Amino acid sequence: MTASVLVPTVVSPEVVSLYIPAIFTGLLVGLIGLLAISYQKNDLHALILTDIVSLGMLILVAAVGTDLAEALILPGLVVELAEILAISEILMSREMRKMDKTVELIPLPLSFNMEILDTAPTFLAIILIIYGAFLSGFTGGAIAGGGILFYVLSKMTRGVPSNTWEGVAGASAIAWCLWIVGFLIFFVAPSYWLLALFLAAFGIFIKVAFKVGLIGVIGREEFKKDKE
Amino acid sequence: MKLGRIWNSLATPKNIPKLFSIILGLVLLTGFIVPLTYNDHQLYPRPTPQLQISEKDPLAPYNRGGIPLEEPGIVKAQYPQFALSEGMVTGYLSPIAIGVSNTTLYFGTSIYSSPGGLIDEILYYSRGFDTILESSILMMAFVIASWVALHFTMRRKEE
Amino acid sequence: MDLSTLGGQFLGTIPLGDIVLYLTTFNLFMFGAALVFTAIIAMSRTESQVEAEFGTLNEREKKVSKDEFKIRRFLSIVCGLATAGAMITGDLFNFTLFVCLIGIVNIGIVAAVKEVDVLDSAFQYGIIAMIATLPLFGGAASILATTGTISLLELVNIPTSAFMLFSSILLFIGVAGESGVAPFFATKAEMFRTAGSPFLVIIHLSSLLVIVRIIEILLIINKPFGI
Amino acid sequence: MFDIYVYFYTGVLLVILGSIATAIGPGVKDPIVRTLNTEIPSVGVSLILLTYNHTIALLTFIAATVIIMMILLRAIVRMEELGAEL
Amino acid sequence: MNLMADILLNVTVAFFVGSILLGLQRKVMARIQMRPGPPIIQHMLHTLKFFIKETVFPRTAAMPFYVAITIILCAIWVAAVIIGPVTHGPLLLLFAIFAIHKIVEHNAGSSSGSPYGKLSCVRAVFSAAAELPLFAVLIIVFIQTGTMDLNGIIAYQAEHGALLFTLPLTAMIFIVLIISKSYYYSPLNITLARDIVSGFETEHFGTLRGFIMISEAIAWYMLLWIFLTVFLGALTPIEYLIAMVILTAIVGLINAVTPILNPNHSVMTEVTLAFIGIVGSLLMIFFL
Amino acid sequence: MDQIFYLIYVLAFVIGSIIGLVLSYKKYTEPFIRKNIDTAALVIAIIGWVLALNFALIPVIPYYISITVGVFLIAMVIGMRPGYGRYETVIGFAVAGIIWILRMVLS
Amino acid sequence: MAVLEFINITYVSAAVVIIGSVGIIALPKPIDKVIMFGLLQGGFIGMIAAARYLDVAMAAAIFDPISTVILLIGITKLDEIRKKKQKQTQEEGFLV
Repeated sequence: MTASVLVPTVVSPEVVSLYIPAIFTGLLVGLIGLLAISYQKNDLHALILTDIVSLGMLILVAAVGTDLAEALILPGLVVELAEILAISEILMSREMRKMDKTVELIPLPLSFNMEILDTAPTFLAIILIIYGAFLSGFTGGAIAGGGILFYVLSKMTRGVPSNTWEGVAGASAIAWCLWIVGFLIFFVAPSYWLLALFLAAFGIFIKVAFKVGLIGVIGREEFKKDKE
Repeated sequence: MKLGRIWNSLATPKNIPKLFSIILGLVLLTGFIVPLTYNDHQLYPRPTPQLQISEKDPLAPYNRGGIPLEEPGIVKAQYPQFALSEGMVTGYLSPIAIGVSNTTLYFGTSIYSSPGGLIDEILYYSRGFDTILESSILMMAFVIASWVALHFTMRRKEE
Repeated sequence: MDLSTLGGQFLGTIPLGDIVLYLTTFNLFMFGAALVFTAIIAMSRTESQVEAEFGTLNEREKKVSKDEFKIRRFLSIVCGLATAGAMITGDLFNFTLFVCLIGIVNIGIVAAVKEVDVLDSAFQYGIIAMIATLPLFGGAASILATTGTISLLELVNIPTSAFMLFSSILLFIGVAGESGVAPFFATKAEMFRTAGSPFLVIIHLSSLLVIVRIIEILLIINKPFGI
Repeated sequence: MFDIYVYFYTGVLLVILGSIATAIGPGVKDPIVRTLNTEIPSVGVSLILLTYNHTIALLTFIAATVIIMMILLRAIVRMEELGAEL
Repeated sequence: MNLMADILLNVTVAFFVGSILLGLQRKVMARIQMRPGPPIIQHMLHTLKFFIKETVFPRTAAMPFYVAITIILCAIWVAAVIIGPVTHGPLLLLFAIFAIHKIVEHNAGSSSGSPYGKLSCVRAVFSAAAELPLFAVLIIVFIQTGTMDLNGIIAYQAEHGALLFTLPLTAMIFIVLIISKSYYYSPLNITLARDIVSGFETEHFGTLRGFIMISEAIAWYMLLWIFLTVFLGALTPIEYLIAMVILTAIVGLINAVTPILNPNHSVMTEVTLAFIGIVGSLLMIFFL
Repeated sequence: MDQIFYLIYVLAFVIGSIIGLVLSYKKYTEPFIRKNIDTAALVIAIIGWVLALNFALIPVIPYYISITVGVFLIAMVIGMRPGYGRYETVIGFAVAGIIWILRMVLS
Repeated sequence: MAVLEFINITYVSAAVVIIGSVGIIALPKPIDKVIMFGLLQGGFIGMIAAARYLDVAMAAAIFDPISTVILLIGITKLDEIRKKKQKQTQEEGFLV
């Protein structure tokens, strides 16, 4: 396999020829999303529509078509996910304050008889976690996290004690610190790059997987607060 | 005083996202007129799409050469002088990954997203600081969401 | 053009692989200012608002509860550090990520309060911040596409094209949305009516410093025509 | 090599069609319909990522879409439960 | 001359001249309103007086911050003097200092817990939306002259004539900025408008207030100094003094005869003016 | 070196105003109602303005000292109690100005 | 011949994707939309497989049922809530 197949000196002409249509698509999608936001009257709809706008952003970044661009898509994805998470939470909190139903509100429990909810979760979750662990990094974290999320969403007994919650969140914070250590090793002691690589890859993996898994707990709407 | 009323309505929070999206939309519209230029001398270029997979490369589409732990792969970083073991991560494959690559032709993505590989090099080494930030963005968003959820929005069983 | 035309004396770089942080007098000053504020915030307690009640002689004291105080202080410190980082980073994409971090943390700082109006403006600000990721990352990516680099130290030497101008305008709108400045400040001003001044100041600090910095970056990308 | 263009233009078609559908499609007054419609452009974006061979990003994107969908659905269900009039 | 001595000298001059100018402004306004008005040195006397008054701290204040903010305020304006008259550093730094000044204004208001301070704080945020674009006219100066360095700008003006005549719109915007930063009854300065008592200064007493007033004086001096240096080029100290007196008198005149705008309208007026000024100046640069 | 002199002038102005203020409060106990001219203040003002504007007339004394003294005396009159010292200042300035113009014309 | 050339996995999957998306847009009821969503996903997986990235196709295939189930949970819950609300309003109507 020749070096030019491995890494060319210039970006291939196909990608260059796709650049303009891709950018136009991105701009168009962004434009449609923005127009929709500008005439919607409902905050929840605005939240959903911002999703479209950020898809436009992903296209704009992807259109560059290099490995660097791919590395830059991941932050974009993560930012989108993170902001939707935080903002939807704020929206709910605002509405609950407005309604003044903070305590009385009892969400409907999950009560269905779906066959798939009895058999599938364990199986799918195990596959996804193993596959995610093999992938490691952000990708693996997201995939394994998706598995955990699904499992938690459909299987967990009612009510999660807050200590468990804090424990899992703490573990993921520690994993994040591992990643910082890995990052520093890369520059302080370049000869140990392999160690740094593994620290970084699995630090991020554990962190993202746990966080995403906890989103599943949020999805259950139930939460048992410990006595303080 | 019409101007005054317009100014007042601009100070209402609910109208601001709409205003922002209209302004941004107008700017995006100009994007259709501006002549687009693409510089094909990019950092970290990649081969033509589907080229590696067509050549039956088990590591497609991320094969960038190099021998694990011995020879660095080929990368075109911005500042090679600041990355001493440049290309080593790109060339690295974990033992499991080597095993997988010997069995099948179509698992290149998994192989290269397991520890080692080009994207890992960019994400963790040459642009590692970005990854710190993006993971902290996720973490902060999660901290916010979980705090709000735990304190306000989720149902609490007071037992 | 040279970086020192804008920011004064060039004091050195901090290389972290492809991301190179650099220091000029200007960057160093703002970096220091952000850090000083962060340090003071880390050790301050919050004020309490005392307001007279309507119709009676009583007064009402609005305080920041302990739980709320802890999380808000944590987020403010993160915000301060992110601002400090955004001041000295020499990489466009890194900068946009810092700005995103600032945006999300700013929303978080006010998300912990109980006033509906404040939450509402936090939400609207959040929507803007989300929309703003399009021009922010999109602008940075277009600059990458048209110049082949996103390091500011390299961009300084590349002549401006029309597309670069367009991308940098996108970038500016992105930063404006993400940090919530003029004329979108209105959403933000509402957020300041709540108690907890040390945390609120960091919101304001971050957006103003980021705006000053983005102006520097715009001038780096678009070499003005006088030169 | 013709394959690339099929992926790309199918992706572009889906993205544009889907985003128009999300913006003004039939029945989008109902938030759940709107959320379901956002799935179309996200598949379109996946195809565009596939065109450029951004496969790792594609993997992450597939996982992230599911998570985002869950978050949005939760918000929608919750709002409905509250009977919130926004 | 020794750098430290130079700094000390310039800071002292800035303080004295600044506070006399502020006194002059009050005097001018008083005369227009047919009052005798306070002596010219009243502002300085106030400042000195506050240093011998008892310093008390509100029970509700956010503690280290409440004190630190005054020191920061002083520090940034001393830094401004160092960057401006002493070393002739980059303009962008002055811009940064101005941004931090807005933050300090904000926080001085909110850290006391007083509702008046809080209002002033919210207004500081609000007005930052308008005043920063005004200050951004310095960017136009950069586009015209190609340098951010004050020495470079002075040299440019020595060669091409004063910028006041090449960029009149920009200078006009800067004067709007000066008005919006002026202290007594300015139509645009909403943070210190009298409907909220003394704005962000309301709850700072004794020594702390003294520091704030010192900074105010230096800030006023620096604002005028920047205007004169950027738009007129190198002047001798006596010319600076005369020009500053004239500018202060004009500002006093304007303040005395205009009503105070409500916050929204003030901000939008400034934004509109900034927009006109910036776009107009850019058009003038590129098409004339 | 220039700036030190200007600092000295400013200081002289400040101190002069304070002294003028204090003295005038001692001298006039009521607010400004009388419109007659105070001779002592008039003399001080004239001397001050002449010294400050026409320092070149007295080559014996270094210019900065004469200006300092002049500014000090001017400030004493300007800084008087609100309302007082206005006419004196104007007259002093007029006299000094006339002398200055004459000097310019004659030389 | 020309028609047969188009019958390969890429084109067929592309057609399925487009049919699925049109279905999602056109069908009004959420449950129908979910079914069409399955079609969309199927076509999408087919396209990935045509590009010979089997691992990606595998992951997409695993996430397919997950997203369907999440959608179903959401829709049924929403349905329940809406029914309950309707009942409530009716009851209130009776009271009035």
